[in-house]
Amino acid sequence: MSIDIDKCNGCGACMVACAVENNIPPAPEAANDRKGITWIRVYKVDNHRAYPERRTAFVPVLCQQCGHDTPCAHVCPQQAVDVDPATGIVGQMPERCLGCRYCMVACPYHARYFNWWDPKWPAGMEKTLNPDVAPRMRGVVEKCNFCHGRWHAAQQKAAAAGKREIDAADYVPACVEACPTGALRFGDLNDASTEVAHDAQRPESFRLLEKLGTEPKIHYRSQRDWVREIASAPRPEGKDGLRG
Amino acid sequence: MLPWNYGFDWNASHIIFLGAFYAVLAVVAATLAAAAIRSWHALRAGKAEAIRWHSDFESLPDGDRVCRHVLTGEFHHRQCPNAFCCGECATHANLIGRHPLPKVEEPEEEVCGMAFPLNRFYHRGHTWARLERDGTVLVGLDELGKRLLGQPDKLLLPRPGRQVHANGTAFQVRRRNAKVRVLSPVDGKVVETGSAERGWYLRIKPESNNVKAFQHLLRGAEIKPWILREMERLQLALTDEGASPALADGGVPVADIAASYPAADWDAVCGEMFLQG
Amino acid sequence: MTTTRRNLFKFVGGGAAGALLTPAPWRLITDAALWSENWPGIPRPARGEIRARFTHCTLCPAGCAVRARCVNGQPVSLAGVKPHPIGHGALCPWGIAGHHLPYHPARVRQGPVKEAVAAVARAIAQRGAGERVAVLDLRPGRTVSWTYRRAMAAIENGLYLTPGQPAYSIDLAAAKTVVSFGAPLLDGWGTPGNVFAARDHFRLIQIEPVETRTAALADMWLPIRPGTESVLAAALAGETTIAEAARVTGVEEEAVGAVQEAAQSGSAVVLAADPGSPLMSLNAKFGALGRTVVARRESPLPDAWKKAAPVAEMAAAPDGAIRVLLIDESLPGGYVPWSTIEPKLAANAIVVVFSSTSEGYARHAQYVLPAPVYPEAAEDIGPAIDTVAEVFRIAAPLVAPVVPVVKPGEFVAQMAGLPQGDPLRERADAIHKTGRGALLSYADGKSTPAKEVTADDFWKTLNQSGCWMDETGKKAAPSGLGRSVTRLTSHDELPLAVVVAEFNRGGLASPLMSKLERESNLRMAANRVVLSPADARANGIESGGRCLLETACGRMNVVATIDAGVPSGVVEVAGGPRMADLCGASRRARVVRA
Amino acid sequence: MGFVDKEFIARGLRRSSTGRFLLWILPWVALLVFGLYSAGLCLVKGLNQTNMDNRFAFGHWIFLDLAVIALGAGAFFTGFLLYILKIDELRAVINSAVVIGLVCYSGAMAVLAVDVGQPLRAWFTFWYPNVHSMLTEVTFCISCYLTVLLIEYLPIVLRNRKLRDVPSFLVFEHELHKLVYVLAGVGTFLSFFHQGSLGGLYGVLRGRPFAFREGLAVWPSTFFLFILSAAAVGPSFILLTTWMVEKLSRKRLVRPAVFGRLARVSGLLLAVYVLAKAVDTLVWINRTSPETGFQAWQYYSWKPFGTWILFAEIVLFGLLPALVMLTPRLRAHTGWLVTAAAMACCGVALNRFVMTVQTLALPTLSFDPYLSYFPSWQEIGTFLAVVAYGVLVYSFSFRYFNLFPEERELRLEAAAQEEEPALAGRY
Repeated sequence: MSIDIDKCNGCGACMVACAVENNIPPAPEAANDRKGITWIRVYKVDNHRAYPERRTAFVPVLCQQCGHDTPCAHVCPQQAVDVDPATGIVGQMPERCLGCRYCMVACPYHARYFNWWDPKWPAGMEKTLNPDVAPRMRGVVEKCNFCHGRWHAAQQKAAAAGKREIDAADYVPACVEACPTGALRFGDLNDASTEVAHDAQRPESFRLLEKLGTEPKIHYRSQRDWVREIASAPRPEGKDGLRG
Repeated sequence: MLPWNYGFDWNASHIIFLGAFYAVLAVVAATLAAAAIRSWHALRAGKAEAIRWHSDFESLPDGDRVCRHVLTGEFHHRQCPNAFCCGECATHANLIGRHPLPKVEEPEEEVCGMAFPLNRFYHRGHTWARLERDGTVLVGLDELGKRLLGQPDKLLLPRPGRQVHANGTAFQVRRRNAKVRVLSPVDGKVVETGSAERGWYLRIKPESNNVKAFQHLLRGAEIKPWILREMERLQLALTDEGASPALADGGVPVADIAASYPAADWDAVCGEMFLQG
Repeated sequence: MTTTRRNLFKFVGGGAAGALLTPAPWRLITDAALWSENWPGIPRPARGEIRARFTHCTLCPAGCAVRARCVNGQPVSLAGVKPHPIGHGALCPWGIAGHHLPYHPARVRQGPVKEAVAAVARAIAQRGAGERVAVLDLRPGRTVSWTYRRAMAAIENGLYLTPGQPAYSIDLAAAKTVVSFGAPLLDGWGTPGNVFAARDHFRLIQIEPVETRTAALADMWLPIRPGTESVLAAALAGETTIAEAARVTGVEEEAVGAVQEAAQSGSAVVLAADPGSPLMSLNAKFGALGRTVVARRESPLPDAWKKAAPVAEMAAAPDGAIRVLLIDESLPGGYVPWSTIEPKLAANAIVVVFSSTSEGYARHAQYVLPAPVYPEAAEDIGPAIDTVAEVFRIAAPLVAPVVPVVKPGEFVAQMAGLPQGDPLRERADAIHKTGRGALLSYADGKSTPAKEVTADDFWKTLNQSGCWMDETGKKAAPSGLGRSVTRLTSHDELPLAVVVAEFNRGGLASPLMSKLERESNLRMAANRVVLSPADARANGIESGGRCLLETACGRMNVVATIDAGVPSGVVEVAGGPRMADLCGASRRARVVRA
Repeated sequence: MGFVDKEFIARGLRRSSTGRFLLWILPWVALLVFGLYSAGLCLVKGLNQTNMDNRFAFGHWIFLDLAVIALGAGAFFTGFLLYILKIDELRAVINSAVVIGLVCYSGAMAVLAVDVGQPLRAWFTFWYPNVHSMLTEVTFCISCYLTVLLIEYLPIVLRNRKLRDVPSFLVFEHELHKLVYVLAGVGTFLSFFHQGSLGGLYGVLRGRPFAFREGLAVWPSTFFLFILSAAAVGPSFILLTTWMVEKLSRKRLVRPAVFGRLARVSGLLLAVYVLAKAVDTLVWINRTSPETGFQAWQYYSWKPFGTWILFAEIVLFGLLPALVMLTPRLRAHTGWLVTAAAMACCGVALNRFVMTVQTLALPTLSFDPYLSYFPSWQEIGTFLAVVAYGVLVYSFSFRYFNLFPEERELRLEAAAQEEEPALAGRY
């Protein structure tokens, strides 16, 4: 996936679309930005300057689908996390997860979320759940899986048509489909002909915390220098170190 | 976990990890099983009493485990290595071989105003054994034992026909809070039970009448130093119980010591004196 | 005793060991895992026949085309319609989760319908001379708006009121430069798809006191002192010197110069946060009229509808004269602060609100009647501010109303005794009769000239999978641009200038909006304000602390966020009815600890 | 009642009256009940009862588990010294050590059971183990070792005066005790591993450069550091607890020589640990961390986690107690001894705290806020339950089982002392 930060206006359509697609329940009363579930989360990032030098950018962060010794996959004590060798997508099996949250500790991108509450929908709203995705129970970890339900559907379609490869047009994650500005793009990075593969090669393209060596598969890009800075490790400013 | 479970494959890491795990399980299980089986056999073989005595003996303070040859002054300091079973003790054998105990003539021996007739064998647990004409053995509490327990509140004697083991429980006496297992001086079968009035408690048909059967018991010249030492231990036990007035060293203990130390934890005192764990 | 216990142990142990050799326990264990996968209390999504249905989103005047994925007819997710020439398949977060609204826990579920009817009838009958019956239409330009106008024409002393509706539309495609005075161009203004499609072709200059989403992505953001926009405008118009403007507004001179240059370079357009603002008259100066700013075009009407009450603005209504006020709040739109409405009401006025939320006018009305919500109601949506072509699109209902609702149009029509009928159908026929334009079908993206289909097919397509569009019409210069609006009663003694930084239409929003407002801090919740560190310190407010927002119109409990990106002397607030009532009339406030 | 109670107390051991004992356990029982209530809340209503969140996925439970398990290491290490290295003095504390180990490990397991989101699936780890995960190693080793501890605890229970009267118990205890060195061996093996893998838990977190360490084969350096520190602090904790029990029960329970020995062992290992830790820290600051793009100084620029924490961990609570325990003159004073032991324990606790809480508090993404966290009362309550449970188990064990084999003899000696010395000489 490639994300053009200069295009993202932080509308949040991707976050809502993701929640709709993956049957993520609305937040209970007590939930806040630290206990909520947002598989894809648009962070409001700024250049740490005060008005009027302040500049803001919006950075959608979702599971970075790490390709090289995937931190979460390799700490899970019971193989609830697996990396699909075919697609390179890091899958999460909530029904196998016992909720030890070790994977969340291991993930540098905070892309994993724990079900602190029983999933609850307002009366009647459960009618609007997506039949292709099973809701998760309380006490398990979940995360973005590039809309596994859609991938599965695309595969079935391909199989029905007697094809082995799925048609790229049939498989687009909800967030990408929903993005009104076209900031999000999705495709096969290994296929040089795809847009994303091309985006990944651009000079202004970067990945988050690349030096960790986890080989994330989300390629961000921005023309603004200070935005590209966010890829590197945090730089606490002086005295109280508190931020945001 | 098991080859047919999700995610299991026969690669090195699985084999090493699970191998180690199962090995550990096996060892632990085996240990438990071994212990269980061995104890089952031991019970079948009726070793319970012997085991009890041994573990009791081990938990005795060093002071209570001194060799009989320390009493006679042949050693200054020696702990009994085999739980007062002098029959198994090489040292004892050749010491006795070198100079057997001198015969003492007069039938009555008086120690601290207590009579310890010399025609009897004494067990360190304050019982005596007397060989009768008919080859049976009478077993009773020695003078100090009597005075410690005084008038028993309760007396549990084994039914005739029961097997008793040397150093095993002969009979049980309750006095105040003290529950005392009086240890048997000899192996054998109970043929008749006596009582405090009759001066003896058990008549036992010993397994053998030869010397070995009585070798571990004290006799003759050993008795006096032993009793003196026992008085010290008693003294010590009583002081430890904070019992006062302590009886003067070498003083004559009263007929019923328990009665005269109402404050003392009599169970502890008797535990000391009757060699209980 | 011990032996029997041992036997028992033996038996149990042996039994267990034996059982391990059978497949049963292993099978059992694996099944246990399966059972725990469908824990009780977790809803199982209904399965069934999946197909796409089309409608239009009525949540804002953009009226984006929507493709709904339905299971057994029940929409489970919404997406835009890619081939749509205006929408380009884009939806905003509200639109994407629109199908949740019927089930919103906060929805108005019943209301005193009979009492309302009776009360209104009585009031109309008994009203004194000169006392008016009025309908306030928050979303003018719909077919139902015409019903209201006809009804008000039919009733003596009837008044048709709106929050104000621009007589122009903006042709972004034709614009090279956009000078926006705080218009949320990239965050809810016009039709998202249309704006983003055009975005790459124009230069955006955002003039705004704080850095909103739009400012963040603008080519140029001019931080300006709140309330001094008119001065900058004057400078751009050459009425004051640039230096003077720079002094007053706090914008650097060269920046002002640059804007002027860009604006005069032709095919520029000036936008204002309030479409009716006098700032819009700048467009005349820059020769944008008829090029980028054109006259608004409504689709054709049945001739029978010509007898309709004139459109009046709330502000223009006579004071104390309205005896009966019916407010159609069924669709969120412009909001008139209650402080503006109140003086217009007669002493014993009756206010009836058709709404699905208790947040808006419901707080002030005697009668609140449950209105249908999207996608329950059959509605049409008037042209958006950035729609140049003539369009007619119907929001076909996707679900039956889940609560007993009152359709405001029917209510008013009955009250005024208008002839029965389906106005939407009548208008569709009228459009079809003109034979102009083409019918665009969403299913296949094909468009067929209207004259080639029968009236029934025309109607059917409109309801099922398409819209009518006529792009042939000539661009005309609009009239009545930048009429003067209600003066803000300014309260300068209050220290902080209020800036609405989060755009919020009011009305119901999907519970899933919690993802944006609470589960992340992407958007400002309605009860949040943002302060500069200096002002926060001055009032002893810490981040996340509860406090009171006070204006001349009242006070409100809010939660404060502290952000060095906000200039001191400014308080950022989120939109919404409550905030509009509070800050609508006066743009100055004070924030104190609760 | 009192009489019955008395019959369970080993002969010749002085224990307080039943009434006083009840008085002592009463507050702890109350605490236990409260704790169980809060744990119940977490189990029934879910972990939303805690103040943990998606960023602080591990909270003070994990920290205290790590600390408690490190302190409980005394059990395996004393066993190792006694049965494998045949340091016979330690027989005086082995029983007590076993009870402490049992308490610590079972307590930790109980808290873990509350800590996981789906306790009913805890067995998944055994059923679908991911052998590459340190947590799997931990789970396996801890549960096995807990079993071992239970078995080691069995003889202590069966030696109870009343139970001994049942011949089968008596005999079984006897036979089991003969084989206890096997269990000690297994226990040592297991403990070495899980203490290590607890360290590995953090060392392998390549996504958390603050915790990430290089190491040997599959094991990061923290693996070995945790083993060392646990082994070092175990004896200290035994020393500390024994001393406390002596103070509380106003009895002499072990000979000073035992204290000395424990301190020596502890001090020696602690010194080695401090050295290793220092080296590891240097490597981490100068190589490991920079390679991941994180400059080490930044970790310490988030208050309150300044460099002082490094100093406290390595010097104040590491080097210092080590030196004290290795200096015969200081070791001679119980005061110094106990202080040093306490400091050592604090040091290891601090290390576990840093590994758990600081690791999570520090931001990884440049736009992360630095977060702080304070446990909710349910979390605290749950842990207090473990403390209370520990005190209760230990109190009962101390009252009814013979935890300190030398106690009786020491008493007789004391009695002998107050008799005339001549007599005492004989003993």
